[in-house]
Amino acid sequence: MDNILSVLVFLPALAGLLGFVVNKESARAYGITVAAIEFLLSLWLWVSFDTNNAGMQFVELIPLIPDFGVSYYLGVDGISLFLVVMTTLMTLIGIASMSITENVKNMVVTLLFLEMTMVGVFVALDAIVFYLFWELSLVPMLYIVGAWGGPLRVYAAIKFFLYTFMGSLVMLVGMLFVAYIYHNVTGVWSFAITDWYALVLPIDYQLWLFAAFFLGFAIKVPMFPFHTWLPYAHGQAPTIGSVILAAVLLKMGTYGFVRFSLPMFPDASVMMITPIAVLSIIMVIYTAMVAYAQKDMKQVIAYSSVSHMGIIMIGMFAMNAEGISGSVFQMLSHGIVSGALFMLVGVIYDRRHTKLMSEFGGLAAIMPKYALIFGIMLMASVGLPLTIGFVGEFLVLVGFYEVSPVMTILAGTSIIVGAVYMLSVYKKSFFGPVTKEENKTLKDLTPKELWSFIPLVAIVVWLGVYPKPVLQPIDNSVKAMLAFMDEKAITQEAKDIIKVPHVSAHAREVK
Amino acid sequence: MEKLVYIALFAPLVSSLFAALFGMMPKKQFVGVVTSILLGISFVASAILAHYVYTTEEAIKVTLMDWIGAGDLHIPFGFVVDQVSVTMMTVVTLVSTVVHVYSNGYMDHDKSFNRFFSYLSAFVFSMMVLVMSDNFAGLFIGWEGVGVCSWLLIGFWYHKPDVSREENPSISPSWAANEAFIMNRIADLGMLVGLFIVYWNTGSLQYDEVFAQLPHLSGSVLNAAALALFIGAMGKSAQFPLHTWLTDAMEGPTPVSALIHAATMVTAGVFLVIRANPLFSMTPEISYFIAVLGTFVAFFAASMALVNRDLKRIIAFSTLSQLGYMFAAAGLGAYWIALFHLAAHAFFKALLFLGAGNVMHAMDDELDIFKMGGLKKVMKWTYLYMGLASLALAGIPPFAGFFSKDAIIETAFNEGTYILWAILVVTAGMTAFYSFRQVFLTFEGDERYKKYGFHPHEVYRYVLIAMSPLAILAVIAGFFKGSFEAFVTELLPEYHMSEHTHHLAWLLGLVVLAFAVGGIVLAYKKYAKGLKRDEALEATWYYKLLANQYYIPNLYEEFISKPYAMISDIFWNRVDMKIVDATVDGIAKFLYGTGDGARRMQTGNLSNYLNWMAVGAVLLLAVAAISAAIIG
Amino acid sequence: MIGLSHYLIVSAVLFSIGLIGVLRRRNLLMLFFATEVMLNAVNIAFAAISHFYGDLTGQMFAFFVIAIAASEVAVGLGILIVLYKKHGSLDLDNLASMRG
Amino acid sequence: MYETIAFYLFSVLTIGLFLVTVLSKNVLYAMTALAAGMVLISGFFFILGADFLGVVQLIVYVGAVMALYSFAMMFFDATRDIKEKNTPAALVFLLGGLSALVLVLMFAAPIHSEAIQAFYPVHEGVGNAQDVGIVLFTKYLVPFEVAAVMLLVAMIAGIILAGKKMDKSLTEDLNADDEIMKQKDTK
Repeated sequence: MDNILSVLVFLPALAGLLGFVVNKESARAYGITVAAIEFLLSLWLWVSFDTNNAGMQFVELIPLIPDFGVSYYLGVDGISLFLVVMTTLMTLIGIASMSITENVKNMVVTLLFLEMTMVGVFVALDAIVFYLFWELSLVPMLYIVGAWGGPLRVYAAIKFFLYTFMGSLVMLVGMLFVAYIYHNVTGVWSFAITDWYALVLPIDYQLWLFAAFFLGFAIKVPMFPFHTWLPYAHGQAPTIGSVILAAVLLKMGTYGFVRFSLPMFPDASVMMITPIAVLSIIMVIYTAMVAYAQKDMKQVIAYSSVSHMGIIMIGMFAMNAEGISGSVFQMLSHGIVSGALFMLVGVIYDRRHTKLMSEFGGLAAIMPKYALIFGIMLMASVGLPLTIGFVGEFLVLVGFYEVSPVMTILAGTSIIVGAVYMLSVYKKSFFGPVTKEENKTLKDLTPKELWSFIPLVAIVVWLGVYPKPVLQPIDNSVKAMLAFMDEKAITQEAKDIIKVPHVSAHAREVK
Repeated sequence: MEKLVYIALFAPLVSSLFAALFGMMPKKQFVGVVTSILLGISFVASAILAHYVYTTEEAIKVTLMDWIGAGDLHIPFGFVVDQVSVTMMTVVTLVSTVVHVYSNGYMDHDKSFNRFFSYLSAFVFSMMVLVMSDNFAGLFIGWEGVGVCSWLLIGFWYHKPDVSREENPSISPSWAANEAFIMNRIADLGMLVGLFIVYWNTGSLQYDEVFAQLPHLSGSVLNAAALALFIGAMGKSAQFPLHTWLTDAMEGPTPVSALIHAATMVTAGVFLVIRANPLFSMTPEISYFIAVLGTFVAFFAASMALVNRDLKRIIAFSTLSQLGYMFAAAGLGAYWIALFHLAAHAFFKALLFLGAGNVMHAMDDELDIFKMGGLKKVMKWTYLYMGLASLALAGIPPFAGFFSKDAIIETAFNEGTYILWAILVVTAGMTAFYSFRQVFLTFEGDERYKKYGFHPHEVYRYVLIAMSPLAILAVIAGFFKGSFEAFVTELLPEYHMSEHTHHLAWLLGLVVLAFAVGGIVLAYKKYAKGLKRDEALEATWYYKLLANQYYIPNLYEEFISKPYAMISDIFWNRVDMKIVDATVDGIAKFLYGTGDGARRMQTGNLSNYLNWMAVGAVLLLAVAAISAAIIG
Repeated sequence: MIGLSHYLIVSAVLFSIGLIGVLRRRNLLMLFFATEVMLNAVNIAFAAISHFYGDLTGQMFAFFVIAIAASEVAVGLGILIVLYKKHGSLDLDNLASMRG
Repeated sequence: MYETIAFYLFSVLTIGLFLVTVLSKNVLYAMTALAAGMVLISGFFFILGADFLGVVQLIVYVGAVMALYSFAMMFFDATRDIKEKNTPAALVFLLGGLSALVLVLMFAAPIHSEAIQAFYPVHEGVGNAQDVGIVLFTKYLVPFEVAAVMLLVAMIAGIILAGKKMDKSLTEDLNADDEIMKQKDTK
C-alpha cells in the first residue's frame, strides 16, 4: 500500500458519492462502516509508520501543473500522523453517536466529504493542495450548521464561513508570494512545502508573510480577538457539527502554525513570541472568565475550547521541544476531550431540548453513568494528571517557562480558571437537589451512547498514563524541525531562543 | 521486595476499581470487606517494607515505565521506598485500613456505600503515589490525585442544596468541594512553577539528580524554587491564606475527614518540605518564612477553635494548628521532628475524628456541641478514645503528642526564635483548652441532647475494635521517638539541641506542660459541670471575630468570588458581545451598507452605466499616467 | 516632420470625440456610430505604431479590430431591430429593465 | 512635405466629420459624415504605408459596414430628427476633455524605451500586402481562423436576430393582417 495516503483522503469522498445511492434507512450504517474502514486504515498507517524517522513518510508526489510547480504531494510525519488518526476516530465516533433523525443520508454524505477535506489538510505537503482542502472543509461545515442548526443557524453559518474565508484568502496571498520568492531565488516554481522550508527569507519578508499566514490560521484557531464566530457556530451547530468543529477543524489552524509559520519564518516567529503569547494569555484568562459567565452549557464548552487553544498556541511559540511537542499533544488531547464534552452536552440536549444549566441540577443522582463520564472528561479538561489533558498542558507550560516565567504563570492560571468554570458547570448541572420535575424521569446513557464514550474514556486514560507511543513520534519530528529552524534562522536572537534539544542516545542510534 | 512495593502501591487501586464496578448498585457489604482487606494487604506490605528498610538501611528503587518524554524532559513512573516514604506509607496505609473498616459501620445506611469505598481507596492510591514517587512529577500526580479524591469525597453528599452562609458556613458539600479543589489549584500553580524552575535549572525532576545539582545553583534560583514549592504545600496543607477550604471540607463524611483532612492529605505539604529538605535547608530565608507562617497558623487556627461550636470544625481547626506546628519544625530545620509529629498527629487526629464520627452517628449527624453533653453514659468507649486522643493532642505525657510537640517547641527555643517559641507555648495551652472544652461539652455535664429528642447509642463493636490500633498508637507512639530518630535521620539531616537547650530541656518541658494542664483545668472548670453560656462574652467583638473565622470567608466571597463573577459577566456581555463581536458585525454591516448604497448606481439606464464606465476609465487612465510619470 | 506622437494625438482626439458621443447620445444607433469612431481612432494608433517601429503586429491588431467591428455591427444591428420591434424606439431611457 | 500636408488635412477633416457624427441630430447626416470619416482614415493608413489595411478599411467599413447601417436605417424612421434627452453637456465634455487631455499628455510624452524590438519586422522591398499575408497566415493563423469563425457566427446571429418575424410589418398595426384574414374567412 504505497499510496495509503491517497486512499485515506479519497476513500471517504468516493464513499460519500456512493452514499447518494444508499437508501435512507441504511445510510447511517453505511456511514459507520465507511468511517470504521477509514479509521482502521489510519490505524494501519500508524502501525506501519516508522516512529524513529523524523521526516516525511508515505510520500506521494505527482506533478499536477509542472509549469507552476503545483503537484499532488502528500506525506505524514509525527506531527500530522496523529491528527489524521484523531480525525478518523472522531468522525467515526461522531457518526456512530449521531442523534440526528432528519436527512440522515445527507448528513452522512456531508460528514464523509468533510472527513476527506480534514485528512487532506493534514497530509497535504503542497501549499495549493493544502489550501484546496483547507477551503473545501468550510463547505460541509457551512452546510451542517446551516441545515441542521438552531434558530440562528444562517447567521452563524455565514459568519463562520465569511470570517474564516477572509482569513484564508490573505493566507493564499502569502502562499503565492512565497512561491514567487521561491521562483525568484531558484528560478523554478514550486509550491511544495518541503521546498519552501529551504528558503531563507530576509526579516521583513518573514514578518509580512508571517502576518499573512497568521491571519488565516489565527481566525481558524480561533485566537482572541478573532474568536467570536466560534460561540455562534457552536451554539447553533448540531452536536455532530460541534464535535467535528472543536475536535478537528480548530486544530487545522494550530497545525498550520506548526507546518508553515514556524519552520518557514523562524526569525519572525521568534520576534512574534511576545505578542502571540500576550494574545494567548488573554485567550486563556479572558475566555475562561467569559465561559464562567455563560448560562448555556454548550457555550461554556465552546468558550473553554478557545481557552484551551490558547494553551496550545503558547506552547507552539515556546521554541523548544518540550513546548511544541506538548502543544501538538495538546491538540490531540483537546480534540478528544472537547469532542467528548460536546457529545455529552448533546446527550442531555436530546433528552431535554435545552442546554441551560438552570434547567438541570442533581443529574448525578438520576444519570450516574452520564455524570461519571462527564466527570472524567471534566477532569481531563482541567488537566488532571494521568488523564490526557495533563500531559500536553504540563509540557506546554514547562516549555514556555524557559521563554518567560511571568507569562507562564499567567498562562498557568488556566489550571485555576479552567477548574472554576468546569466545576461550576458540574455543580450547577449535576450536584444539588433535583429541582425540576421533568428531570426526575431522565434516562441514563443508552448502550449506543455509552459505547461511543467508552473508547474516548479509554483513550483519555491510556494516553494520560502512557503517552509515549504518541508523544515519541511527535517529539522526534519536532526535534528535527527545531534543529532545522535553528540552522535556518538568520538573526542571533532567534538562534538563541530556538532551543535544539540534545540528541538523545536513542536518536543517535537511529542515525 | 519490588513485588511488595507494587503490592503496597496497587492494592488500593485494585480495591478502588473493584468497588467502582459496583459503584452504581445498591449497597453490597462485601465491597466494604474486600476493600478493607486489600487495604490491609497494602498495610502489611508497607510494614514489611518498613522492616526491610529499617534492618538493611537501604532504599528500594523501582521504575515501572516511562511516562512523559519530550525534548530533554524524561519522566518515568519511578518509586522509591526509603526511610521517609516508608514512614509515610505505613502511616497512610494503617490509618486508611482503620478508616476503611470503620466506614463499613459508619456508612452502613448510605445508599452510595460502594461508591464511597471506591473513592476512598482511590484516594489511598493517590496518596501512595504521592509519597512513593521518586520524582517531582510523580509527586504531582499524587498531589492532584488526592485533590480530586478529596473533591469527590467532600462532595459525596452532593444532593444537599446550597444554603446561606449563616445557616451553614460551608454552604453545601458540593460548594465546599469546589472551594477545596479551586483553592488547591491555586497552590498547585505555585507547585508547577516550582517544578519548572527545578527542571530548567537542573535538567531533571528526579529527586536524587535534582538534589545533587542544588549546590551549583544560585541563591535566587533556590529561593524561587523553594518559595514556589512551598506555595504548593500551603494549598494542600491549608496554610494561611489558603486555609478556608479545610474547615468547609468537613461537609464530607467523617471517615473522610479523619483520613484525608487530618491524617494524610493535608500533611502532604509537610511531606513535600521534608522530602525536598536539601532544597529548603539551602534557603534559610524561605525556611524561616515557613517557620513563621507555621507558627502564625498554629496560633491563628487555635484561636478560631476556642469558640467554635461545631464538633468537626473544632477538630479541623486543631488540624490546621498542628500543621502549623509541623511547618514550624520543618522551617526551623528539624525535619525529622516534623515527620515524627506528622506520624503521631495522624494517629491521634484520626482517632479524634473517628470518635467524632461515632458521636455524629449517635446524634443523627448533629454537630453542635452545645446540644450534646453527658454522652459518656451511653458512649463509654468513644469517650475513652476521644479523651486519649485529646490528651495526646494537648501534649500530656506520656502520650504521643507530648513527645512530638514538645520537641517542636524545644526546637523553636533552640533556634533562638523566642517569639516563635512563646507563641507556640501559648498555642499549646489553647490547644489543650479547646480540645477539652469539646470533650467536656460532649461527654460530661448535663444531658442537653434529651431536650432535642436524640437517642444516642454506641457504635458497632467491630468499629470500636478497628479504632483500637489508633488508640494504642496515640498512647505509645511517643516511646519510639529515639528509634524513629535513628531510623529517619539515615536520610534526613540530623537535628540536635544545643548544650544550652539540653540543660534547660526539663524546664522548657515543664513550661509547656504547665500551659497544657492549665488549659485542661480551665476547660474543666468552665464546661465539665454543664454548659453555662456567657451572653456578654458572646456579644463581644473578639468573640464574634473568632466565631466568624476572622470574617475571612466573607472577605473572600466579597472581594474574590463576587468580583470574579461580576468581571466575567462584564467580559461576556460588555466586552465580548458589545466590543469584539460588534466590531466584526460592524465590518459586515459597513460592507452591506456600502453595497446597499452603491445599488443606486444600478439605475437600469445604459447611458448612466456608460457615464460611470467613462468616469472609471478616465480615472484609471489618470492613475496610469501619473504612475508612469512617477516611475518613468 | 510628422512623428509618431502626431498620429497618436490625432488618435487620442478622435477617441475622445467617440467617447463624447458615447456619453452624450441616448439613441442606440448613434451609440453605435460613436463606437465606430472610437474603434477607428484606435486603428490609427495601431497603424502608426506599426509604421514607426517597423513591426507588423500593429497592423495585425488593426485587422482583428476591423473584424470584430464588423461582427459587432452584424450582431448589434440584429439586436437593434429586435429591440425596435419590441419597443418601437431606440432610446436608451426606455430601457431600464436592469434597474437594481 | 506632402505627407505633412496630407496628415494635417486628413486630421482636420476626420475630426470635423466625426464631430458632425457625434453631434448631429439627423441620423442621415451622422451616417454620411461617419462614412466620409472612414474614407479619410483609410487615407491615414495609406500615408503610413499600410496599404493593405487601408484597402480593407475601405472595403469593410465604407463598403460593408456602412451598407449594413444604411439597410438597418431603413427599418427605422431615419428622416426624422432624433429626439433624445442628451446627457448634460458639461459632464460629457468634462469627461471627454479630460480623457483627451490625459491621453494627449501621455502620447506627447517622450518615449523612453529605445530597446523596442520588432517581432515581425517589415521587409524592405516587399509589398505590404505580401508582408501582411505572410505574417497573417503563419504567426496569426489561429487567431485569423478564429476571427473567421467569429464573423460567420456573427453573420448567422445577425440574420436570425433581424430575420425574426420578418414577414410582419414593423410600422403597421400588427393586428391589421389578422383582421383582414378574419374578414376573408367570414366571406
